[in-house]
Amino acid sequence: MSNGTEPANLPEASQPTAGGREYWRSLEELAGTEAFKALMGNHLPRHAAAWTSAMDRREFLKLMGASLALAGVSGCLSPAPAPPDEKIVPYVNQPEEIVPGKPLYFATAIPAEGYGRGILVESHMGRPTKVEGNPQHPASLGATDAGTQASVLGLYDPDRSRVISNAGRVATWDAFFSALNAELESQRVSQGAGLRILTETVTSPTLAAQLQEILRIFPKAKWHQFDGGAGDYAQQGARMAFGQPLETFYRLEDADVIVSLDGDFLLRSPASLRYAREFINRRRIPGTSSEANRLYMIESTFSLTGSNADHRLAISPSAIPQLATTLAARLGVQISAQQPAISPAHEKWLGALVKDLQAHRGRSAIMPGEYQPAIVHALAHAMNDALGNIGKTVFYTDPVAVNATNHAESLRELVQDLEDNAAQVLIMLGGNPAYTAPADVDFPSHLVTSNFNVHLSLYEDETSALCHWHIPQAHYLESWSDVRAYDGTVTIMQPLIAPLYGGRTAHEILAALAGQAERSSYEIVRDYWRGQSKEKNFDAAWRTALHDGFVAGSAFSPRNVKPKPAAGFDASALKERSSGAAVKAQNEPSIEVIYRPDPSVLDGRFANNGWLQELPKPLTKLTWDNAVLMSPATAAKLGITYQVGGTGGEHGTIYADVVELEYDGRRTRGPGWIVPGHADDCVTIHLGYGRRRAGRVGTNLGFNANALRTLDTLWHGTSIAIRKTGAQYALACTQFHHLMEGRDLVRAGTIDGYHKNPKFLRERESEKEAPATLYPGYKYDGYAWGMSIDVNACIGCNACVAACHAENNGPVVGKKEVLRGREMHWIRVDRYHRGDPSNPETYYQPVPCMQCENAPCELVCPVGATTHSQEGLNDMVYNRCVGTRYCSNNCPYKVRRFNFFLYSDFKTESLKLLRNPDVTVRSRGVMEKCTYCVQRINQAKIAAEKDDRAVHDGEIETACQQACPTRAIIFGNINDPQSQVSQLKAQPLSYGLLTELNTRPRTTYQAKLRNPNPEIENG
Amino acid sequence: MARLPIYGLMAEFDSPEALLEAGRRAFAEGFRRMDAYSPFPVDGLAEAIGFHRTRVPLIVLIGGLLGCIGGFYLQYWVAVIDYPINIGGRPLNSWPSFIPVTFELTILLAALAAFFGVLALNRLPMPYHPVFNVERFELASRNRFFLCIEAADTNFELERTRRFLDEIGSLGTYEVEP
Amino acid sequence: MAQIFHPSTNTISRVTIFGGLILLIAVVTGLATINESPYITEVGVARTQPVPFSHKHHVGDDGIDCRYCHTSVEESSFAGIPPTKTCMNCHTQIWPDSPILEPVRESFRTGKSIQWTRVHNLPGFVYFNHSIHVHKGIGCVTCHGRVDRMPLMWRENTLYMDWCLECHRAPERFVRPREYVFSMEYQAPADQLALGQKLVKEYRIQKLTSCSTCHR
Amino acid sequence: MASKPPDISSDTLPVLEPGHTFASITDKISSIVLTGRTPLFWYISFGIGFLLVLLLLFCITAVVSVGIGLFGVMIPVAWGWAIVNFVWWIGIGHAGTLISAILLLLRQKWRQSINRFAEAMTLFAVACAGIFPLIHLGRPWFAYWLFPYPSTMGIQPQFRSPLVWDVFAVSTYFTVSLLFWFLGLIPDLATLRDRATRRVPRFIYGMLAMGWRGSAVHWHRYESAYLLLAGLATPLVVSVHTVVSFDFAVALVPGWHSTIFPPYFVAGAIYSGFAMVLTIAIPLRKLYGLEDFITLRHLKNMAIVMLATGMIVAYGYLMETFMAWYSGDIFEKYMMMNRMFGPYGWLYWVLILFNILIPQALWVRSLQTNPWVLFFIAIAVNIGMWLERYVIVVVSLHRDFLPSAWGMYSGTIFDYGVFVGTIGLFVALLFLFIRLLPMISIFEMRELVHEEEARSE
Repeated sequence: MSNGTEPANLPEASQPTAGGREYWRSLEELAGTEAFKALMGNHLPRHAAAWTSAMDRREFLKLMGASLALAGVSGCLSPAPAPPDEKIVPYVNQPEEIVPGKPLYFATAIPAEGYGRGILVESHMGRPTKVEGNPQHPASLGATDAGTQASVLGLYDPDRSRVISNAGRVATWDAFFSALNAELESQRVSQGAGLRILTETVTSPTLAAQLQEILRIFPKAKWHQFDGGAGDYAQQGARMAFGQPLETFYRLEDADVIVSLDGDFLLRSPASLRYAREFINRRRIPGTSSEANRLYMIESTFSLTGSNADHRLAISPSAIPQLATTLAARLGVQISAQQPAISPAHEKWLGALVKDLQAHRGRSAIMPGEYQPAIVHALAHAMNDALGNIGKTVFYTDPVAVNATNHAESLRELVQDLEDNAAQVLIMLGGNPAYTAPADVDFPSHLVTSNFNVHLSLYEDETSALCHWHIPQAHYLESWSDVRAYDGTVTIMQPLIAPLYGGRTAHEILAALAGQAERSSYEIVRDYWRGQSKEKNFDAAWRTALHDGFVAGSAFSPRNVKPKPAAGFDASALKERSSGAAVKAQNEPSIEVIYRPDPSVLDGRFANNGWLQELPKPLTKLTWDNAVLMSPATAAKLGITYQVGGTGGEHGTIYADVVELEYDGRRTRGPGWIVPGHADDCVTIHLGYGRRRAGRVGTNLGFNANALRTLDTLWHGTSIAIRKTGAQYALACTQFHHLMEGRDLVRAGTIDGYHKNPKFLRERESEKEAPATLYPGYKYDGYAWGMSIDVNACIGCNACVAACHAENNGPVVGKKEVLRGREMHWIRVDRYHRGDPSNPETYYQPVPCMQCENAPCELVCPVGATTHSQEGLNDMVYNRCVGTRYCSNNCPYKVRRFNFFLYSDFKTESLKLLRNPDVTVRSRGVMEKCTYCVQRINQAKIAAEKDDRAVHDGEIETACQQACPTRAIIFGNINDPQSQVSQLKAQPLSYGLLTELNTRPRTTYQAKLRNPNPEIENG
Repeated sequence: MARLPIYGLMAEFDSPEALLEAGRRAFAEGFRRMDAYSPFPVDGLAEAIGFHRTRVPLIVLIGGLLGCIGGFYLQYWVAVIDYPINIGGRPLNSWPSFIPVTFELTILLAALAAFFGVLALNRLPMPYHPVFNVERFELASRNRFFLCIEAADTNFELERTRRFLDEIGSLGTYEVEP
Repeated sequence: MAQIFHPSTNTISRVTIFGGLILLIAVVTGLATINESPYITEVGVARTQPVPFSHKHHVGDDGIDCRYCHTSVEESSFAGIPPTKTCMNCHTQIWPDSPILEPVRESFRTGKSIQWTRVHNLPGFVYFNHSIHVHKGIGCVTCHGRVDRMPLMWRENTLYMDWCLECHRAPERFVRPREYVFSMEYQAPADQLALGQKLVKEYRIQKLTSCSTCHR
Repeated sequence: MASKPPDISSDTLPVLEPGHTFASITDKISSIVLTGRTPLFWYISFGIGFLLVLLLLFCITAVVSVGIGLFGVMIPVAWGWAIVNFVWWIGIGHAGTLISAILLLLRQKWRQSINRFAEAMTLFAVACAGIFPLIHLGRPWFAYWLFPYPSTMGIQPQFRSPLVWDVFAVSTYFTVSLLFWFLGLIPDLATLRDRATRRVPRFIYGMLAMGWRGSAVHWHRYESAYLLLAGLATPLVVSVHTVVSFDFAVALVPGWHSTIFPPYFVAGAIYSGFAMVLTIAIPLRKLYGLEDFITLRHLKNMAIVMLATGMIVAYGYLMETFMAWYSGDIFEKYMMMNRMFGPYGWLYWVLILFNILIPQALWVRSLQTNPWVLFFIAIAVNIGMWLERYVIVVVSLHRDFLPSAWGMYSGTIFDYGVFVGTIGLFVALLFLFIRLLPMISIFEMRELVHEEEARSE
């Protein structure tokens, strides 16, 4: 390298770790300590300009145009011809670490509803483009969920707020700080009696310390938390059972029998990625010697976890606590509460369950759902105790959330104070209470009463609109911070890019409150940890922490606790619920209502994220909307029907009956949607829709469920009135048809059946002899890429879909196009139901391009735009495609997607930065499809060729494979008999989709194996 | 040869039969450089005035063969020689798939050969021709039939030929300006 | 009936017919030639640059190695355009105040990049990787020509797909020993094919003509 | 139609009403073109056609500049109206060449008064058809990639694809039909040249006639070339719809992947072709008073051809259904059930009604010579054949192998616009042709008169 005056070379730490692609660095390593000190010394010699801090990385933003112009950085099938003489713009000072055209990987964490998940972020020339899981982080294990994948889009979202606004007028940071200080002065006098701080769930040690500091300065100030209130019941339950707040987590790899009381732990839990992995690891057959686990689910709404259960009991929400009580009693828990009678059907089910549990003492787990009342949590703890699971499969630690309070109560107090005008100065750090708070507290009208309020947020949203001051927040990929995972593990979050829109972090705002406005969050976080550190060489420790993506040994150690005798439990909640049931008993038809965060946009925080809006929600496969979910029986009772649209139809438009919902005097309207397997006499409504100020994407989609909710019944209401309005509403559903029509697309059996006869799948005629062919067939010497997808492991979480979209520059087409059946996902998760519609079996089948060896699509392409590569890939050449769409017609799997319009955004600058430079951005009129992430294959091959070796197994991971929480997708070289994929394909459970067509797909599947309890199954 | 004062003599008839007869007589008389004109094809007329075989079919055959061989080789070259690439696992030379285009090209070239062949042989286009100088000739495309003996013919001799034409029942004999 | 046409029309009509044919052929071939001509391909057209940087001088006369400026050519897809810093390494001492170099100094002062005009420009949907070609023994000269003889940079080859294919189909015709990759003077031996086949084996060079080799 | 009640035993039905001479025929037909006065209905019909052409141009511009998404196509139904219309028009384009070529080879006298405009119809129909595959490309401006030419990409068309076959088949068919038609026109152009009184028409017709002078030697070569062209056109006409049917038969979509397609597509093409000839001939002979030339004999014969081909088509439907059941293939079975009773089921039954049931009326001999009945049936068949293609293209695609990918398709305003537009184009061209060129082959009619005379003597 030429510039000798650059900072010192890298420490050794920054070597590629096993797995090839996981190759990331800490910013500090990049800096080299001298330059770093120089920076801290606030003296920056012009030519010592490595990107040592956010400040310098701002340079990259200036150069972004440059990096786009750099060769190969933006692959695109331009709609317009390239400019005659394109400019090429080099750096003035090239940062030591930047090798133009090569990505770098940095470790940080995403705060998912407060809880951290370790991630690695791919950065091209200083622009983060893709998020992967951090294999070494306990809450990630290398996997990610859809939301994490889509968070990069959130970073570049052009609708993010860019300016400080004061009562709607644009202002400056200085103006803000001076205004703030003025207010604080007056507060000092009253020791902050009028100062209120509202945060979401806080797990950040630094933030916590800062808040403590502020409460020290302003003793009378109050810190409120409101994050939807998902954690409240669990906290109450813990207090009820242990007399103290405790965090519960489970070690599912040791659990043979899992009972979930309405807990959607595979999707909605800070540890869901880990749980999914552990849960599935016990079901991989063959491969595990230990016996497969069995999941019993008791729930009302049809959750993702429920759809993966071996046995599922769909009962109305008010009945769950009662059933829990009975179950507890059967398991020998002493309780005062009277035991309600249960139906014989349930009786039998419960009997079998109890037997199963008793047979697996210490190897089972009872998991209460976060939305179940405290009593259920308490009972679960008691049951786990009774079964001797505590310390084996169930663990308790100190709460990860700092100062864990009851959010509902906290919000109530705040509103009260606002009403009494006790709260004069309100600082809101993130969150969007004006939208998320239940209607009955009427937060908006109270908010405006305070005489000084500030809202720090990514968007100028509903809350900002009501505030005196809105200040833009830095995205987590722009921020220095720290966060704890479900088990307390701390990750130091490092920014990947300077704040695009000049946002600031909560740390910086709190620092300002403490009168240190000049401190950067980098200093704040680092100084905090310097203070904590016992290391003699803090810098080294700090660098290691950043490099690894977590602070070693920061996890909480499990507490050795024992629940109080259950008799002491306050069963009032139980009564309340039962009374709900009672109410229901007398005035039929009264329907219960369940509120849940939307699987994609959660409580609305991701409402403006097009990727997530267009992501077909698990089970319903709806996009761009929420709906009133109900069982077929309930729908029939209410006369709710649907009509398949003449355009799009099952793959696009469904006209649903609009219903009017009335709860507690408040009304709203939404489309009714029939979900097989939903419990009768109750409906589920997803939150996060009906946003009024979300941005160009998310505004005015769906309907707002918060308009119905009350603070007491955050997640469940006992009697809601539903009326059919007669109107219809077009919902965009990507897969309405849920039957397999007797075609064996997903092959399934039971684990017992498998053990009896492992080859049971192969006993079909078509499988026996090899498909006849006239053609000699091609030899693939060298690599032959193939994929194996384990239907048994797929939980249907959509992570692969989002990951694929992010990796391959997938466009967002919008609801109108989805209605026509034109969504652009290269991989889709097909959902099929089987059996009794009131409680069906569910199967998920991810369908990417099968890369057929006798590809029907190639044969019919008139211009040879899709051909076969020497490694057996079914190449798609966008720039050769003329768009006859014949290939799509002839694709039996219908995995090809077409750019009917100019879907890719060639205009918005910020979105250009998001692009993966190694994948062509498709223009109008061309076909596209899954390529097995050929860009990754080529990179790996080139890397291997350069050090004259072969690509080793596992070196190449496709985007879908990398994201998958359960490792259901395995990719590799099928010419190498030792490779994981070859071995999977050799297994008796392996089968191909539609092989009778002699397409000879390279992608094959592993059959689904359920593990039913014979007692229930054969009843 | 020196430019003749006239192109030839033209006799008019009112029926194809008459023309046919006249043609035969003229041929028997030893006239060779002559031509008969009729509003529609009259069987045997060409033979009558001594024209027997046409080369059109041969031309068409050649065209057809060119199309056939060229057509197949084009596809073979593209698929096997120029850029051999695996298409849906089919062999490079998947000749069955090459048949339709081969066939179409055969027909195409044969047809083109036929069309342009006949034009060429007939020396068309020829918008100007002496026979048009005869006023009555416009009826050759209506209901009249003409026989024209060219002055270039060796035994053409104006008066004698005129008499001969009148004998064989010409309804009117006209001199054709060159 | 009177003649409609003058005798000359016969000739005219024939001339038009054959003339038309000839014209058609002329136009088609003409377009083809234009498409291959420097007008479109920019082959051999020296591009003006903000600073009249001479490869001839730096490479030919000073004998600076390609990699001194194009640092990432061996490790990345992109060979790298030198940062202003690289120029200043020498030009703080040599010609420190030559007016020609003012743009360079200005860039260095202001931190604004120099906007070079791009000479070798592939379409966005083509993915070319320098490092692997260099590693497999394809000389700089093979594609970029005798840079050491170019006062101003120009494009030596069309960069058309069929040009790429020439080598991808028969690498043995172009490959050279690794140690000569960066050499300007290297001359292919008379028995290039023999050598080529040897090197192809030795360097494990594959004939990559799959679409996804370059298009993704 | 003639005033006297027609005697319907075909041998007594003349192909040409008696009393015509070379002269009368020549004058009658050429007068239609050369007369100064253009009838009002011509202006009306042409006007309507022209307006629709404007609509066509608008729709095409929109689709090409905004995107193919303006059409209703989606996944799984990636081919829609455009392809349906393409196949429909190509089918219609079959009668012309068939009538002139095959009937010529079979020495059918009755062809002579209808072949000319039947051929013209072919050309215009194929022209309309040709528009669709082009504008229905995602990137029409690259359509030339379907032709082999020396390119700097070093890559050529993929000749295994039926679409390439299509390109060659359709363009060949158009070229050959054009040559055939023009060759037939040359002598008549000469006639017009000689009849024309004003300078400009005389000059133009003269140019087009290329100096044809009816020389015996020319006639001799002319006839052999004409015969050869007919011989070439005959297999061609069969091949074209065979190739079109390959677009479907070669694919593996249930409802497409079937060996019976070529024969029954060709039959269907002839069926719809004759229907269209009748649809045009019946009004025209009335409007221009050509009952003497296009006699009931012609109508009767065409009716019989329709009946015959209609039965072949019916057999085709029957076979598809049978094979679906007999093959035992669940996809085929489902496809057929879905075709009959699925969401698009009603279309299937309407098409059966129009294509199979209504035409059965032609068994009744008296109806075979009733122009108005024939006209109605012809219209029915035109619609029926369009529906047939819709059922084949759309209904097969919308539910194929994976239920997860099933969807529903419907056309958009642009689909309708383009279709109606091409009909307009067809009408406009047809009326231009009628106005500017002899719609009946004059010299062949003279031949006919001659033969009739010969017969009567």
